[in-house]
This record gives sequence, C-alpha cells and structure tokens, in this order.
Amino acid sequence: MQLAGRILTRLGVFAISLVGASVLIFVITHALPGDVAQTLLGDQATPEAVAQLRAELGLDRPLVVQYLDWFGHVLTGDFGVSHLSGDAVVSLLLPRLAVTMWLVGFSMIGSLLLAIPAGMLAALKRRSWQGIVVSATAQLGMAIPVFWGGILAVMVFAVWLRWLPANGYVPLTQNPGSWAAHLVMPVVTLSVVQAAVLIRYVRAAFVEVLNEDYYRTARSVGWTPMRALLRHGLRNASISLVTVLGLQVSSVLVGAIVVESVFNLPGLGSLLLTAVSQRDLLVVQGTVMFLVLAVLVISAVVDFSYLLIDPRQRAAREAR
Amino acid sequence: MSLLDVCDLSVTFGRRHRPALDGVCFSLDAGCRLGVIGESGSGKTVTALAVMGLLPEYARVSGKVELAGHQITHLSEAGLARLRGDVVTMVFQEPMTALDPTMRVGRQVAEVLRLHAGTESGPARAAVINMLGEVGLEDPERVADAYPHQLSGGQRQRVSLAMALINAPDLVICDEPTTALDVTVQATVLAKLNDVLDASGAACLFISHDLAVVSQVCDQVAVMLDGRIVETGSVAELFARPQHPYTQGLVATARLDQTIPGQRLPVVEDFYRPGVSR
Amino acid sequence: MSEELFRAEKLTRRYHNAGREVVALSEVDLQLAPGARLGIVGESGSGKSTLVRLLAGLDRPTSGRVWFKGADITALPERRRGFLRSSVQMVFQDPRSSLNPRMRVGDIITEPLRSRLLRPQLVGVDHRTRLTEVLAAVDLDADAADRYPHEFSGGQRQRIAIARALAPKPEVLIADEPVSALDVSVRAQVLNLLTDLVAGQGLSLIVVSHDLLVVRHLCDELAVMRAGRIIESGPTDQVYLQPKTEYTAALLAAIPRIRTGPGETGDSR
Amino acid sequence: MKRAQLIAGVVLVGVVVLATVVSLFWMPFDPLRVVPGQRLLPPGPVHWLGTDGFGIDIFSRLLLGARSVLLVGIISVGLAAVVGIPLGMLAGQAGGWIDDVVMRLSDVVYALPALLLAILLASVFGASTVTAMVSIGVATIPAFARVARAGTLQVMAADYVLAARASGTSWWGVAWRHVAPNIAPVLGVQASVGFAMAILAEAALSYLGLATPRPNPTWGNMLRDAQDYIFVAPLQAVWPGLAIAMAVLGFNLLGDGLRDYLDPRLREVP
Repeated sequence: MQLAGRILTRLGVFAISLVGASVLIFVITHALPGDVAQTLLGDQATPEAVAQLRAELGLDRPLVVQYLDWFGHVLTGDFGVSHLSGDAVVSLLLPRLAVTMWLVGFSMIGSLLLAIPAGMLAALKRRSWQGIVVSATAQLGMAIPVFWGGILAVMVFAVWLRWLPANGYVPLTQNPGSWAAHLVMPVVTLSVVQAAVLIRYVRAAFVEVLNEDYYRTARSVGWTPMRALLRHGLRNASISLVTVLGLQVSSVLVGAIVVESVFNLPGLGSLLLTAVSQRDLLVVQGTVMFLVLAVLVISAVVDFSYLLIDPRQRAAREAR
Repeated sequence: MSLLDVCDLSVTFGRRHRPALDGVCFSLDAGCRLGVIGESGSGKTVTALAVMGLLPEYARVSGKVELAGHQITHLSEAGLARLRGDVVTMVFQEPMTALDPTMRVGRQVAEVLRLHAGTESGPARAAVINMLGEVGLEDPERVADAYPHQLSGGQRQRVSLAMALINAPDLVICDEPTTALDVTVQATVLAKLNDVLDASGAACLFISHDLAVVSQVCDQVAVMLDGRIVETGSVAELFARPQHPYTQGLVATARLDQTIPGQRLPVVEDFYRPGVSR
Repeated sequence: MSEELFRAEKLTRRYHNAGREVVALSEVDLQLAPGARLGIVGESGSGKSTLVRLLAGLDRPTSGRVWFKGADITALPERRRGFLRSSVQMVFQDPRSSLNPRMRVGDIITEPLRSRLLRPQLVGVDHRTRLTEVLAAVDLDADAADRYPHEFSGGQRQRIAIARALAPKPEVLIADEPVSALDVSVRAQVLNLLTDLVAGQGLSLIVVSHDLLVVRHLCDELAVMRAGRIIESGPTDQVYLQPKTEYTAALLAAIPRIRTGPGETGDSR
Repeated sequence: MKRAQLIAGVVLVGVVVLATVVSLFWMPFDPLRVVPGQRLLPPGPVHWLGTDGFGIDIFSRLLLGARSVLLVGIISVGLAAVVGIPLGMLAGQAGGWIDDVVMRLSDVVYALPALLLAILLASVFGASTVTAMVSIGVATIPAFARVARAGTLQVMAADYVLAARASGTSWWGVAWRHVAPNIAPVLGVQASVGFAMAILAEAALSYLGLATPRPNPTWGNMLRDAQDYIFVAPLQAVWPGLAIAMAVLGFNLLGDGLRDYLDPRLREVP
C-alpha cells in the first residue's frame, strides 16, 4: 500500500518534472522575444521568406497548440526535424548516442570506484593524516574545471609521453583497441573530477554512520572499526548516497558534453554545439529535450533502488 | 581478585578542557552489580566507554583498567574487539537508534554469537530465538524476522539486552538503559534485567541518573561528581545514610514520593555548594 | 461572566502521516475552573501534549470545540486570539529547543510584549520594567538580559523560559514536561519555582508529565490519559491513593522507588 | 586546522578581488589589441606569463578575466539567492500545497542544468555574458530554495517558534526574528559554495563558446584558444586553468570555513 503510494508519488514527480521542463524548453525557444523563423533564416532574410517559413513550421498557430503538437511528438519518440539538413533529430542523435553513453557510463562507474574507498578512508581516518590527505586532495580536485583537467591530461599523455591519442574517436566495432585508447583519457578525466565531488558526499555519509548508535553497538559486540563499517555502514550509507547519485547523473552528463568538446569526440555534446553555432534551433530543442528525458528517467530509476535498499520503505508491504 | 579493577583513571578530551575523568578508582567482583550515579557531564558514560575501550581516539587516557586479567588501556584494537561482545558487553540508552535499521534483528543477534563462538547458522538461530524468549519477548520467532522499526521501544531494548547476553559475558555495562522508555515499560525491562542477570551470573556496571532505578538493580553504588567518585557504598547504606554532602542532597531531592505535595522540596544546594565544601 | 476557565467538548485530533491516519486525541471532554492546578499524565503517544496545544490554541481540532473564559476559540482567526495569547502561556520541555539561540535573553523574554496581537491587552506595560520584574521573579540577575541562552545552564535556561511565559501577565501557565530534560538536582529548584509562582501570582496551572510524582507535587487535580482519551480524573490524592482504573494502578506501581533494604518493594531481588 | 581553511579561503578570494580592482586602474598591456609580431612569446621579464596566439599579454588578459569571474558570480548567485531564498522560506514556513508547488517547480528547474539552459538561450539570442549569467543563476535557484527550505523546516520544528506563536508573534515576526537569523549562516555558506560552482560553470560555458564572446577575455575562452597551440606553447594552457582552480578553491574553502566557524555546536566540542 505505502510502497505503491511512494512509487506513484515518485512517478508523479517524474511526470511533473517532464512536463514542466518541456514547457520551459518550449517557452525559451518559442515564446521569448526572438522569432524562430527569423533566427533560422538569419538577419538578411526577406519578410516574405520568414512568413513562408512560419507557415511551413506551423508557427502561425496559437502557442498552446504548437506546444501540444510538439510535446505529443516528443512522447512518441519524435524529437523534431533539423531545419538545415532536413534530417530527423532522432536520426542525428542515435549514431552519436553510443559515444556519450560509453563516456557517461564508464565515468559513473569509475568515479564510484574511486570515491567510495577514498570516502570511507577519509571518514574512518578523519582525525589522522590519511583522512586529511584524502579530503584535501578531493578539495583540490573539486576546484579543477573538467576541461582543464582534460587539457592537462592531453599535455602529459599525448604531447609529452605520447602514450595516447590527443583526440578523436574510433567505434568499438571498428577497432576495439583503438576505441579503448581514445576513450581512456576522457573517461579518466571525467571520473577523477566527478570522484572529487563524490568523495565529500561519501565521507559525509560514512561519518554520519560512525556517529550512529548502531555503529557503536556493532563496536561494542566485537567488530573492528573497519568491519563494523562494512557490515553495518555500507547499506545505511548507500541509502543517503543513492539520492546523491540521482543528482549526479545530470552533472556527469554535463561533464560529458564538455569533455567531448575537449577531446573532439563525436557525441551528443558536439551535435548540440554544432547546432548552436549554426542556430539550428529545432535540433537544439529536440536534443535538449532528449537529454532532459534521459536524466529524468535515470534519476527516477536510481530513486527506486532506494526503495529496495531501505527496509523502512519496504516494510509496509510485508506488514499488510 | 576482582573482575574489573579501575585505578586512578583519568581521561581528557582536547588540551584546554578540564578532565572528563579525574583519578577514578573502583573495583567490581564477579557477579556483583555496581550502580554509577551522577548528573550529565559527571563522567558516568566516559567511565563506561573507558572500560569498553571505546573512547574516541583523541581522548587522552591515563591510569589502569584491568578487566578479567586484561589491561584494557594497553590492548590493541583487535585484542579489544575479541573481548567486546564476549567478556564485556554494553546496553545503550537509545533503543530507537542502537540497532542497525537495515538488518533483521535476529540476524543482528546471531552475528554476535557467530563472531565470537563461530556457531553455524542453524544452531545460531535456535540460540537466538531462545535468548529472545529469555529476555521476555513474546513470539521470538516473529521478532527475530522483524526489522528494528517494526518493534516498540521496549521490544528493541530487550533485543539489545539479548545481544548483550547471548555470549554469556562476565560483565554487562548498562548506560541509562531505561531512561528513554515509558515508566510501565521501564518497570518490566528492569525486572527482566534482574532476572537475566541472576540467571547468567554476570556482573553489571549500571549507569543512571535515577537513584531509584539504580536501587532496583544494584547492590553497590558509586556517586560521581565532576569526573570523580565522591562516595561509594552498599545501596542500603548509602541511600539511608549518605555521607558526602552532595550525595545527601541528591538523595533528598530524589525522594519526591516522600514529600508533601506543594511543600518546598529540598534542593542539592541545601547540602552542597560547588567550591564551598570541597 | 462564566465561572469556568477552559471547557473542551468532544475534542478530536487526527493526523495524516505517510498515508496513514493517526488519532492523537479522541473525543476528550474537559473543564477547568480559574485557579485550578491540573496535572495531565500519560505515557508517550497518549495525546497529552496534543490536548494542551489545542487548549492553548496552537493547533486546531479535527472536531470538537474549545471555550476559553466562555468564548469559543475553536474557529477564531489568529488575529482575534490576542486575549488568549496574553492569558495563556506555555513552558516547554527542553529549554535548548525553546529558546532561540540567536536572540538575547532580554529580547526572548520581551518578545510576547512586542506582539501586535497582545498590545491591546498590555496597555501601559513598560518593557524594561516588566523584564526586570520577571527576571527577579525567576531568581535571575538583571544582567542576564544581555546574554545569549547558550551561556546559561539547563536549569537557568528553563527559568528564562518561565520568565518569558510570565512576561505578558498570563492567567494560565501550561507546562509541557517542564522538568524532564533537567538534571535531578535542578529539577527540585524548578519545581519549587513553579510552586512559588503559582501561589504568589495566583496563576492557574496545567502540567503535562509522564512522571506522576511531579504532577502530584504540583497539582490538585489529575487526569490520566491513554491512547488519546482521558481514562481517569479527579482530585490528585484520590487518584493517587485510590486509582479507579487498572492502568492508573499499573502506572503508580511502575514508579521506581528507592529501595534501601531487601524486601521494601518486594520485587525479584 | 579549520581556521586555516577559512584564512586560506579569504586569502584566495582576496587575490581574485584584488586582481579585479587592479585591472580597473592598471594593466601592463592592452588586453584587447592584437600585436602580430609578438605571437606566442614565452614567459619573461616583459610579458610575465608570455603572450598568446594574437600576441596579447596573457597576464593582462588574466587580470581582465578576473572581472568577468566576479561579475558573473555576483549576478548569478545574487539572482539565485533573491529568487530562491524567499521561495524556500515560504515553502518551509507555509507548508502544505504551497510547499508542494515550490518544490515541484524546483524539480523542474533542476532537470535543466545550467549548460543545457545556456545552450538553449545561446541558440535563441546568441551567446553572451548575459545568457551565461541568466542560465547559471536560474539553474542555481533550486539549490538556494532547498537549503532555505531545509533550514526553515528545522527552525519551525523548534519549540521557540511554538513559544513565539503562543505569545502572539505574527507570521512575519517568526520569519524575521526566528527563521532568518537562524538560517543566515547556512545561506552564507551556500552563497560561497554557489559562487565556486558559478565560476566553474562560467568557465565551462565560455570554454564551449556559450558565454562572453571573443575578443573579451575570460579564463574559459583563453583556455579554448590555448588548446590550439598545445603542441607549441603548452604553458599558455596552464595559467588560466590555475586561475580558475585558485578562485574555485578559494570560495570552496571560504564556504567550508564559514560552515565550521558559524556552527556553534562545532565550537563547543573539542
């Protein structure tokens, strides 16, 4: 009962965010001063050409109708058509999706692999030098902009050591070795910078556990600090970490867009930036909507896993 | 030789703070029950944590704590971990937070058994159910499969008690174990504590601010004030004829049941003023 | 002019908590005469705090009505509750939570006097004079006014809370577990202070406590609550010495008493 | 230790402020004028940090860039605070449906990170300092609203608010005398940390060409330019990055230091 209620509430939040974000995106592109057709055609266009394009794109209809039409198509998987090339946005997105997904996926995993042990160490040894070193390193890492981290990595590993290619991308199906070589630097850069942010949350979550009575109970029955933390801390800390992770999804995605630009990877980021420079409004609108949808879906899934970890959320189901 | 021997124990947190414990001495024989009385900040809990070896790492400790032949202050973390849960265990004040909310309580108790006795899971469960029954939980099978939040405060404190007693320890330390409970629940938990301590023959260090509660459980009492023990004695003797003025004040104010309603209550200051009579 | 101070009829308060309905208070009737000293005892979740918050007009009942001095306050809008706010004051359990850590003690105590609602009731009351008066009434030095709450001990903070409650010259003092967060040695002082104030200033008093002994000491009437209902009430001595319900008897029996010799309470040891 | 953090933060932030002030009165060279004969000079006594691909003194461009760091930070954090804090306080104090509406609105904005907002705005209006400031500011509103709301809820749960209501203190009185002073410290911390985030976001946006356009220098677009010469003049890609890292570190340290300094609970324990 209660669990179903919570899931429904979460789905409601998801739906509201989706509709709200789509309205926001639509308002920025259509309702703010600045005419879509004029933007697409540029300043030199004749009024007749603009009027013709307006009719073609249906821009002469009421805004509400235009929005419902657009959002209806989005829900069926149609994110619009590029004005410049005439290609469907989806057909532009799909070939580039893989690059961004590799980058986001590996970086998410990489940052967790770095941040969880480091954060636990920082919490457990928070009063000795090991903990202070970890915290200080994280503090420094947080201050490094991800693109500068990428540039520095290129300087060291591509320019100086010549171990890795400076930029570019090769699909996995074409040459797995080369694919990996091109992805290593972007992934490591993004992982390290994300991990620096995550370490603080992981540390805070475990410090909280260390201050909990049940941790003290675990110590009092004979667990050593490390084993007590693993046995009783991991699960409890992950309850608060899951929420953080949901929020991290969008920041990793943003980071990926930036990193793609540093390493010249043909992902969604480069698609977006090219579209912006060409003022291809409909591609920008469609791609942004697609990314927002992806972030919302992933955060919702992450949030649901929270219901599985915490028995206080599950319990109601068993009690009834 | 006594089970627990504490001699000249001092504990300081940080450099600028006055000592939390200042030369505390007491001893406890096997099977005996010592109550430690004092107000917040008097050093009761610090004493308990020192005996457990659970003081935070930045605490500076001097003096001797000898438990069942082990020098607690000199033991390594691993050595201490072997004693905790086996020779000495502890029941804490807050039953609502003392158990891991993400683990079924039966497993939490069984873990303690397995950690020290190496029992297999089959027999462990039987022993756990048996222990849960012994601390007065009805339907121990169901309780063992419950998560902490599904139990009442009194039930949880009984589970804590079961955890503390499952390995038949020599010493059980209770830190205000009934303060967070309703009066009626407190009465039943105290009665059960008496029963299980009797049955197991374990010694008990019982910490409380409540003189009446201590008198229900213990036979010896120590009164703490500002990190020192100012008076010790048997329950009967100390409560009937307190010697130290502070103790006299405490005993007088605690006898709310013997005053006439609306009359002025005796206060500690009638007997003892800090810095005057010391 | 009505003879009664408070009257409550069929007071019910239900909460919705995570989709479930919790009945905190169920059809409680109550009458209180001016000058009465009423103690409300019960265990956690019995609804005792909910009841006094409804009486003080800090919460609104789901159903039922409350009268204060003959006026129905149940649905009265906040801006017309000035007379209630100045006449009924509360003291809470934990003075660490009931005093704003970022206000000076003087400002805390005179806060009720600065309220626009209370101004019509407090014509001609000078803030400085009143501050000095109430500080003296609770045995605190006048220079306490310029300091912050964290500079005081627990007992002193509870005195500050009492001083604040006295500031608007109330007729009724409602104390919700006034001593249960305090050390034993301080508890007696605060109880003495409350006794003196009630006698000296002719206040009516409502004390909420889980501790029957505290209530017996302060009050001449007693109401025992359980699961949102008043299950027994009457003069304190009568309830204390001849409880009518089994639950009250159990509550009384559960009070821990100092056992100075074997056999005095006849329990297991 | 904690005090050292605060001091380090103040010093680093001070350097950025100082650079901005200095840039108003003096810069060693004109940071906008192209000098074809002086391209890609290494650091030396004349050009302390060398020159860039247009022959412009890098140090002068860094000084000028500090201005836009402070400008974007102040405007975007200010926008987020001015909108977010009242909304958060309102949500926390009023509760009920108002709380729901505010929180759902904040969820909506949360779904659109600053970068995506900036991309949308840039494609409609063209990239500029203003689109960057607006997108960073709007994207930061939820953070302020949440912190303000959480703090307000905590205050509202305290008995002193109940005591204030029991003595007739009005809604505004509670907000002004009880809620505001008690949540001010956490909001100060949030502002400092938010400033650091804004600097990072601005740098990323101008690196991607979504903020202040050339020839006006920002530390972000200087890095973009430097990247073209990474094989010949790699040091060029170090200075602006160091400047960003230093500024971000400074505001983060300041925020952390403030948090510990302002938390009275932390001051009581050893």
